[in-house]
Amino acid sequence: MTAGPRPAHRPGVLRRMLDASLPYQLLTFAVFAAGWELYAREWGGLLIPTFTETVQATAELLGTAELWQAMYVSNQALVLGFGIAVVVGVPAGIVLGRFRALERLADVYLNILLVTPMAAIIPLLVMSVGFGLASRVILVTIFSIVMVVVNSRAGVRQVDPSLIEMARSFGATERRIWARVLLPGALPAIMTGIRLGIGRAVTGMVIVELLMVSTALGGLILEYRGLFKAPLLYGTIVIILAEALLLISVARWGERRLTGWARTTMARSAR
Amino acid sequence: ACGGGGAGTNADGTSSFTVAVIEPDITTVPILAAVDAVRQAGHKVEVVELAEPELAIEGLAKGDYAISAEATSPALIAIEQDAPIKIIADVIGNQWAIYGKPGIASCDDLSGRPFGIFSEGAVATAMAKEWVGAQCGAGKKPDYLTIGGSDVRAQALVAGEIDATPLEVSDVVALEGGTKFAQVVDFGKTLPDLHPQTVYANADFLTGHKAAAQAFVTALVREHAKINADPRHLVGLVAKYLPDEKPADVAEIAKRYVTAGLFDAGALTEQNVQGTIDFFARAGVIKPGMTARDAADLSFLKAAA
Amino acid sequence: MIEIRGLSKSFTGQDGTVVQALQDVDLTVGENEFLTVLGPSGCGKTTLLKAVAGLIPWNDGDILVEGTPVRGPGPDRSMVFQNFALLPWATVLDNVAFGLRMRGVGRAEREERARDLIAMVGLSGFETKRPGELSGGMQQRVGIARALAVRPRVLLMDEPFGAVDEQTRRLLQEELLSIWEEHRMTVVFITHSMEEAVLLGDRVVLMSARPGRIAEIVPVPLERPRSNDVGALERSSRYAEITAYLWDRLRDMHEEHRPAKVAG
Amino acid sequence: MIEIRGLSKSFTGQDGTVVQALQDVDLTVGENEFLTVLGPSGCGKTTLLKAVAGLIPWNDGDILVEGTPVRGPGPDRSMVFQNFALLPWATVLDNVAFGLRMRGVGRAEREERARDLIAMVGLSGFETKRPGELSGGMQQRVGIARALAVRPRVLLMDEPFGAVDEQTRRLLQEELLSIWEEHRMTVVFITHSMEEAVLLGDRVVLMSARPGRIAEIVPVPLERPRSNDVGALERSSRYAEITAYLWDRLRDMHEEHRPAKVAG
Amino acid sequence: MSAVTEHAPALRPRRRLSWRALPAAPVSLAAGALAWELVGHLAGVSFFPPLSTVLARLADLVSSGLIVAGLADSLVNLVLGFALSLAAGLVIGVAMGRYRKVEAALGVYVYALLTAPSLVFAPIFFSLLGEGRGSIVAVVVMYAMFVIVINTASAIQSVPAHLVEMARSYGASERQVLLRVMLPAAAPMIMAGVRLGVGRAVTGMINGEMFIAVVGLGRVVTQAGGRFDGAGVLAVLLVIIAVALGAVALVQAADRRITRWVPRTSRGDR
Ligand SMILES: Nc1ncnc2c1ncn2[C@@H]1O[C@H](COP(=O)(O)OP(=O)(O)OP(=O)(O)O)[C@@H](O)[C@H]1O
Ligand SMILES: Nc1ncnc2c1ncn2[C@@H]1O[C@H](COP(=O)(O)OP(=O)(O)OP(=O)(O)O)[C@@H](O)[C@H]1O
Ligand SMILES: [Mg+2]
Ligand SMILES: [Mg+2]
Repeated sequence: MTAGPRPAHRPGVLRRMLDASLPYQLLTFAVFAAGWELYAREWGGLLIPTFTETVQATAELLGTAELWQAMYVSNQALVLGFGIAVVVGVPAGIVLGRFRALERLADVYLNILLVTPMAAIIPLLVMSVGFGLASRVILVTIFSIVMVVVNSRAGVRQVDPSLIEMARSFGATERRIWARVLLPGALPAIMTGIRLGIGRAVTGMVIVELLMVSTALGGLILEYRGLFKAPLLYGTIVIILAEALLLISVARWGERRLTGWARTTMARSAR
Repeated sequence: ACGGGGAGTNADGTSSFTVAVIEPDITTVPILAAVDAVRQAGHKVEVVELAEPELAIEGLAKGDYAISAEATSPALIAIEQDAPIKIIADVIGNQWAIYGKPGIASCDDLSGRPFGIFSEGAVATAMAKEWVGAQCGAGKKPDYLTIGGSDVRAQALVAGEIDATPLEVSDVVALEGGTKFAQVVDFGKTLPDLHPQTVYANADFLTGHKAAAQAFVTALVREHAKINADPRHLVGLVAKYLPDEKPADVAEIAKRYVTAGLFDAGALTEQNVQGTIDFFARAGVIKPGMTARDAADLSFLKAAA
Repeated sequence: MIEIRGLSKSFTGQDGTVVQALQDVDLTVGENEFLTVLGPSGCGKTTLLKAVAGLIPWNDGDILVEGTPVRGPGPDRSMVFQNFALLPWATVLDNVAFGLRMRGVGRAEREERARDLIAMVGLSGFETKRPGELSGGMQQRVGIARALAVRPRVLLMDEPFGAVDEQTRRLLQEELLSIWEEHRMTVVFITHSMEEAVLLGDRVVLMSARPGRIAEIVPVPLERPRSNDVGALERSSRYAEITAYLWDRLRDMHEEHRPAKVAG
Repeated sequence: MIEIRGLSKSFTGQDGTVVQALQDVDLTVGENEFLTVLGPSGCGKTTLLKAVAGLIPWNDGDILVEGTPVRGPGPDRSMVFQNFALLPWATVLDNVAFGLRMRGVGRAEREERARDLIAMVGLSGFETKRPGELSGGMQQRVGIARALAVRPRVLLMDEPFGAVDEQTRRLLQEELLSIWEEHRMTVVFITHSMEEAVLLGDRVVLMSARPGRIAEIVPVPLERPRSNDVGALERSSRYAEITAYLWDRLRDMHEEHRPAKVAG
Repeated sequence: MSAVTEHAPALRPRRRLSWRALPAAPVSLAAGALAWELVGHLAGVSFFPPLSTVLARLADLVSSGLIVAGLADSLVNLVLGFALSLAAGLVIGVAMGRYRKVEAALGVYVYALLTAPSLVFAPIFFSLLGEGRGSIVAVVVMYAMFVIVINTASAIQSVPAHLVEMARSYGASERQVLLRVMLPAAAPMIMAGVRLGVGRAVTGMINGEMFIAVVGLGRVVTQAGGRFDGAGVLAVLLVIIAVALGAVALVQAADRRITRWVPRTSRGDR
């Protein structure tokens, strides 16, 4: 940013292209793809496909009923588990943010939940709940709920205390304060938590299938790995990642729609 | 690198190489003992422990490891994909059997009941499905539940989550404390030609380090012979290499293995290797057409005998 | 009519130190009186107002509003907050109607009353805007409309014009005066500005800090109504006299307390 | 000495709309002059100051400081920010020494100079405190000390006393005047308060908004030094005259632009 | 929290003090331990033994030296992996926060990798780095780095613009702006990311040790699992959680030192 006269007219086409982010995304993608292709051709083993093979396999997979069946089964756990995480996690986060005493008691467990390697407790879970949908749902919930709780809690803390005081000065009940002040005020942070939570939920969905209940997408991964079908293996992974990114973008879009007001008041905050 | 298999030749003509084992259990112990014998012969051997057979195969194919031992099927798949891998000896005979809740005696009893299997491509899955296809009445089929890991399947059986599942001998013994399981079918009897767990090696290592490879196979055959002569030898080896196992269980397992004659590294022949290949081809794990010659190099076994 | 008798309030800080925010405050605000409160920063003005609003508990003393002891927030009092305290996600209309909604007033009625008040504070046409799109002065007018919408007998205002530029502030003062002259209610108005305290109040309460006490109550003998010509009022000699007096008194208090500022 | 010739600056908003913040501004600030700038919110005062400081690029026109064209920030100018812009993690000493450090002055020398300036603004004893432990007025004095520490020829001040209560503000005004009377330098001082503009300035620049232009330059014929008796000055008739004149002019501008405030 | 007049001034402070005097974490941990013990006894299943059984098993494992040897090995993996994550995470995060183009180029990938179940990349690490320490450290990095990157990037982006402008007005160079203004200003939020990162690093360490090369604590867990030793698995899990909480506490201590200047009220959750 140097001072000095600058032309007043609109930036040219080239400038605007350089300013847009798409070219950089494409550039890194190209570098990444080329690096992958070269590495796999030179040193790749049985489990490392080339980039082009993976693209082919991905396209091929998308045309199979098997994949869509697996997607359907896996996503049942995702939808239910993540739904529970939101329905339980948001109020829990608000409660913890609002009542300090409770929070001091619960804090250790949140920390434990955050650091515990879930892989180690999957057997325990499966043994107690069984191999059905239930244990997959529970695992997805455990994976994602921490993010939702922690962010909702932070969101409530960010709500201007004077707004709560204002509401009380008008005789608002605790329930009304939740519905009309805490929830809307914490919404931006809650949405961030939901976005991070989606990521974790997808991880949970795949991990439980990979380690225990080997059905659906996790089952496909295990099968392709067991049969050394590397391109299909990574094709499946690409599809899972794409789904996660898609869900996150949807959450982002919803976030923008729901929390448009935040942009006018926090013009300078992140992005 | 001189020679294949991540192996090198030392100045005094001895070799140094790496052996990969997967989550060592009782069946792996004779291999560890054989490695020690090879070390005594002056070779330098490193042992690494890996979590998945696929990783070991990958390392063998790339030449990072010289020898590994686990499930046969991934090795065959890799060989099919032109990986330089050869089967050289047996780890253990077909110890798989389907166990069920008391009262389950045949395939028909399992119709519509939860039946635990490992993922597609695994040998136990293939055996179980073949058995179901052959034995079950028309339209009768168990409700397959895919569960990773034989230990978890065993737990699930105890907890009543599933009605039957294929298990290894060691898991059965470890769980038999309270409940007795009913053996529905013993694959060791129905499929004696199938060798689900074998020792395999990098092909370049085999040509470049004949002496070391021979020393290993010979030592393994000898260890198996000692165990068959006296099961307590296995108990001693387990105490040495896996100090955490319960000695009582180990003694029981050893007895059963020896009774069934499962420890016999030299049991591999052209015929039963071909039989094993054909089994996996039937199960759709590999394509038909592979021969025992492509997959195995039994010359070391012959020399050891 | 507000009666405050022997009010004391202390805060225990996070480090365990105790701050005596108010000590033995006695004060009676007459029916429909416009009372202004001046005092150095941290002397307990906000604390006093919140106690009257029923928003904070206190240690000792009594507060009666229209003869009834204060036990919590009530529909007879409403407050205009120093920092506006508008809901950033709600429209102007919803913000003004907020107090009514909290009291369970139905949608149609509350929107009608809100629209009336929006018109009264001169914001017609801005009903669907959000606070982020308004200037500071407009935001404060929304806060005032919200407080008036519930038709309180007592209006409590905490430095309502503190964050507003001088021109806007003048407009708002004139508007507040004419609203009060028309609707009459009891007002307690906190400010940092002597000029404002004199311009608006029937009496000016001067508070001193550490512990917060009432130092003096200065009557303002300027005639009403004052809203028509504030400029002329400001040039009158009586106005200048009172302002100068307040200035001296405050400067004394300020000097006394200057070293203590480190702590705040 | 600052010469601004034909300065224009527009901003392109995120939605693509173009705001003309400054249009064709011509202004010369004399050597060691104290110039104050008044104008409605959003008229481009901050933009003008930042352009002189070399912090933002502009579209058209020239700015010369002591005859040299401005191409970026330089050691001849320093700025006092409206919101203080202190580093919250650094002590008072480090904050005051910040500008010197950026210029590569060695530790011993910069601490010595910083201590001198801390003494000058009356903050001795607070060297190791952090901004969070200071009152608003003290924070702003740190900002002023930091700006003076680099011994600038030109001091640019953007509403430096906006966030400070009236008593403190008066003290700071007196201090600034005596510093300027002693050390003499060119000062451009932005404010919202007419009283302040008149009290401090040799001339008052009135700006109008949308687009930002200079509406009028009003000379202030009050004698110097003014720091000894600010109170007497305020009671003088000349002071009242100028203030009243500015008040009228600003009210006109304000009325004109009232609808446009929605956009800001 | 209702506004009730209190005529007994002395009462309230004392009550509040006694509340504070109770250390929250130990109290709730004790409650959790009790619940575990009860549920364990009531359930009476081998895979969920009561706490006392688990503790007894833990004592066994410790006295046999297994835990200590495994722990030492694991900690080396953890420290190496976390140090790498921290360094790379800070550099990438700062670059992404400061330069829009870097963010455009890398943003999608960082989010994708944050989401990805890192275990599925095990074969890649294995192929690149072999079965040794390298792969496990890579898994740790995979788990820990991206949280740090994302937090650092948004911390840098939300540094108040006026501080940067102030520094620039005193002629600060890009490097000086970064070192003297942006990093300190972003420190609290960066540290929040580091705190999440260290927790994830512990998870990564265990998963790497369980699913690539079987070493360290991961090996102890795997073997206990293979023996149907539920108490053993939980005992090792307790050790892992203790390690993780210890690591988090260390980071928090560092955090408190680094961000001492942040006023207490805005310190948020700590
Ligand atoms: N929640 C609180 N916890 C602890 N101390 C408090 C609290 N609220 C106020 N205080 C202290 O009580 C005293 C009075 O505060 P109060 O907010 O009433 O002052 P004020 O007169 O409104 O000041 P200002 O003019 O700056 O708004 C101050 O010393 C303040 O530090
Ligand atoms: N970074 C920016 N992007 C877009 N528009 C801007 C930017 N900075 C300022 N403007 C616009 O330029 C105009 C002048 O702004 P400036 O900050 O100079 O006003 P000001 O006179 O300092 O106002 P105030 O008295 O409120 O500080 C305003 O309309 C503002 O909206
Ligand atoms: Mg106050
Ligand atoms: Mg400005």
